[in-house]
Amino acid sequence: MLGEGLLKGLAETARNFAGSFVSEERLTTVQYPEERVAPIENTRDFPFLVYDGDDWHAGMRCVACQICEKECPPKCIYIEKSKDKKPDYVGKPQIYPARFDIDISVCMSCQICVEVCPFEAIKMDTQFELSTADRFGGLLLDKQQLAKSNEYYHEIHPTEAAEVDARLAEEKAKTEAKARAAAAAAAAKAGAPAPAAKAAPAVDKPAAVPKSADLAAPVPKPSENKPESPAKPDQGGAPDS
Amino acid sequence: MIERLDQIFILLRDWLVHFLPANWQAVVATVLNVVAIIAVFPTLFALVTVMERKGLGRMQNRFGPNRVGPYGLFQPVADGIKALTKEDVVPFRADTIVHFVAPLVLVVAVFMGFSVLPMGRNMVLADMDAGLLFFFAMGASTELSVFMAGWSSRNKYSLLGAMRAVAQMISYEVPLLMSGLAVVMISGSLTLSKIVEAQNRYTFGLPHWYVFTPWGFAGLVLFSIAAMAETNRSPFDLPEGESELVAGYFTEYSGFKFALFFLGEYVGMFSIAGMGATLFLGGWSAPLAILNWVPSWIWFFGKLMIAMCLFIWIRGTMPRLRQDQLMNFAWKFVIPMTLVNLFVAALWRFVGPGWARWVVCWAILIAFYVLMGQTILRRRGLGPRSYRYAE
Amino acid sequence: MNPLTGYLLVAALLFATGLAGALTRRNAILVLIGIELMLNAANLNLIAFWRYGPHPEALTGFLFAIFSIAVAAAEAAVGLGLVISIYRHLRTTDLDAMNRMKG
Amino acid sequence: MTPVFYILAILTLAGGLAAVTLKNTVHCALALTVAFAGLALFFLQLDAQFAGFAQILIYIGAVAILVVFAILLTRSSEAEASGGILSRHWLAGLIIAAAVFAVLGWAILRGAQALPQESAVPAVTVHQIGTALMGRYVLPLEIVALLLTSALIGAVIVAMHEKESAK
Repeated sequence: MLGEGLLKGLAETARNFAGSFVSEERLTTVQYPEERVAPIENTRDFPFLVYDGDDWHAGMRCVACQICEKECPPKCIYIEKSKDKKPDYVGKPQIYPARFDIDISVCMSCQICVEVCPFEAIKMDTQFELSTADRFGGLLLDKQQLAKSNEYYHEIHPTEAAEVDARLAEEKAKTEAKARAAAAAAAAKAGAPAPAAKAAPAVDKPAAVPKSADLAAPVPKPSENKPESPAKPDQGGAPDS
Repeated sequence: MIERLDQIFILLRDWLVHFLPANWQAVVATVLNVVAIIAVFPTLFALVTVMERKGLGRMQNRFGPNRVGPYGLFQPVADGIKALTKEDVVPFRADTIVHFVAPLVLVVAVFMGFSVLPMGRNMVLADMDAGLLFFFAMGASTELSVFMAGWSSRNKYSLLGAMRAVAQMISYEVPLLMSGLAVVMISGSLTLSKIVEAQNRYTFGLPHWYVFTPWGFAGLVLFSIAAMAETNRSPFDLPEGESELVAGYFTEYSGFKFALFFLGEYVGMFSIAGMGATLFLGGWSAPLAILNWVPSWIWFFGKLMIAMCLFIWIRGTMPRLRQDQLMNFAWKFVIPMTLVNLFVAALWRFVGPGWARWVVCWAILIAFYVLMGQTILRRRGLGPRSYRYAE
Repeated sequence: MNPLTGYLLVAALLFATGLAGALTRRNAILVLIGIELMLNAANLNLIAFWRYGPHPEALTGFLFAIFSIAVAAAEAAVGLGLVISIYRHLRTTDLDAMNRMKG
Repeated sequence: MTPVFYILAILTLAGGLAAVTLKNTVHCALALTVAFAGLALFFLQLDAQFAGFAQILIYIGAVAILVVFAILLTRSSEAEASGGILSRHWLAGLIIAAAVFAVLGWAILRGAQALPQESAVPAVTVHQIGTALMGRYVLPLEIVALLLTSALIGAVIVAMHEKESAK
């Protein structure tokens, strides 16, 4: 019968109309600023910089290697290397970014910077309320605005952060073991038992580090994601020697 | 007291006017009438926009606007301020004069239609002898403004929208007029107040509205379809289909002129809904004899608002038609049905009272409806669609 | 001036304008516009004569004008249909270019 | 002669003149509607309400739209810009039109004395018009109905795509 479908459709909308008043679960939307939908764990929008510990500047994982700057498709990352060094999370002195800006009006949230970062220093944020009255300056975030603690990272992406932490801990253990082995080798050579501070051997005997790295290279690496990462801090350190 | 309330606006006007010298009174009374119309319907427009947005929201299982004012009631105020403070942009190559005149022509023509609508007992601005003809004449002249707007914008979307709008409005004006013609045949008058008076009679407390007759019911349905197409409402909103033509013929309008188009569209809906109520639903007459004490204008505006709710309900339900479906529907279904309806109305008039005419009229109408629904529409691709690749 | 004379003069002027348009323009549609103007001028005459004539209640001139409006509408529909058909055939609405009887 | 008459006369004649002289064809069509509207107001001023409303409904609502459609379908608003707007024999046409106006005007002014003066407003209701149409003028009405039907069919056939000839 002609018009039957029309009547069915009208009945459906009428049911929705009446139902939206009586049953709350019908309503698919929430009243946004007051109520919020819990974000999905894999939500991402713009990158931020992770730091460990309490001091954002001291704990920043970024070593200004500029890989993300080069890989960024829309070229929204601007990095300037520092002249001096500060110790990184394993205690090794590293260059840090004197300037690290991301223009989020340009950023397209592709996550490539996160993929390429060898130091787990840049991660994706879920913060989306970024509107500002100043569209040029206001959307160009500097490193202080970008720096977020590791705890915050755990909060927004718990699974991913746990993986990252495990990986970093493993690396750190490896580096320490390596340093200890190097220290032991040096001690054996010098004949002086030196259970020195963790960072000390790397600083005092930079020449020994590449050698130990060569020795350590054939050691099988359980971490599949970043097979190169244990070698890289050493390479970063090598040109300084 | 009740009669006072019924005539409150007339009395108020006369009281205001009696302060003036005698030779001014008639002029000022007319001006007051016009001012009342110009004040009431835009206010109603504001109310209906928020009603529409909330209603559509509820049909989609969400709240509508609820931020500005209590329950979002001041939303139209915010919308209005936004529209008025926007920059008025005229395209560089546009035909400036025609571009400027088009919205004015639309709004003027649309408001003229109200001058013959009886909005209550004795509440009609100009009770013309040929009121119905005047109303449809004014409705017809809105087409030209639509064309002017679309053509003068020098924009392909505008022009396409205007062409669609004009073709659609011309096609659906024929059934609109012809379904109204059945009422004229029965009531024997083109004067709208007389048409209302003819329906303002009661047997057993039930009204003699034309919608309760076979031809009147079919007429109302056909009139509503044609009215929806005439006012470019969904599902006949091809001329301004957002997903196809941006905003159709008023794509290149902004600020106040855009607001005028918006206003014209809604006020046109009010006028055509008021006309439908007048022709088929007894205008300002009460639905039951015992409710006659309620002021007549409440009934008129109540019927108007019910019609608007129907418009909104249908907008929330139906998807948009395709252009060929639209034209086929008009010329191969609606117009033949109105012709049959005219014939049935004539039959109703000449068979005379009795149960025989009820049976015969209903039988003819239903037979034609089923026949057309089963054969013509299905063959012309208007029936349920068969998918070749999906399913 | 006599009121009827005024209406007749306006109608005559409108008729002459329409005639001039129909005879001088090249575009077939504009020729049709000219013809419409002439018909309308005639309608004005009919209505004016009805209004000031001796027997307005007989409605002769009035109904003549109504019939004339109906006929003019039919004329416009057919005329424009012809113009569109010719345009489809010759790709022009220029009357000077329509100088052959062979299609 | 009232001021209203002069205003309407100027409106109508300006519309008519613009309709035949403007360069852009769409402007011509819009000017034509102004002339139609002026004539409708003339009819209202002549107490022919029904004829005035019919004029608006049919001319502004249908004929003007039809003209506009034809203009857009034939793209003559663009073609006009290339060549001149006047035909080869425009001078002869103008002379004929002027001559016709001269004859008409002469006749009207000559006969002005014989014309009836101001007369009472005829009280014509729509009911009377209907009775007249269905009574005395029923034959013309039927003929007009036939004419309109044949015009409808004829216009459709003329403007229809010739599918057979394309093969």
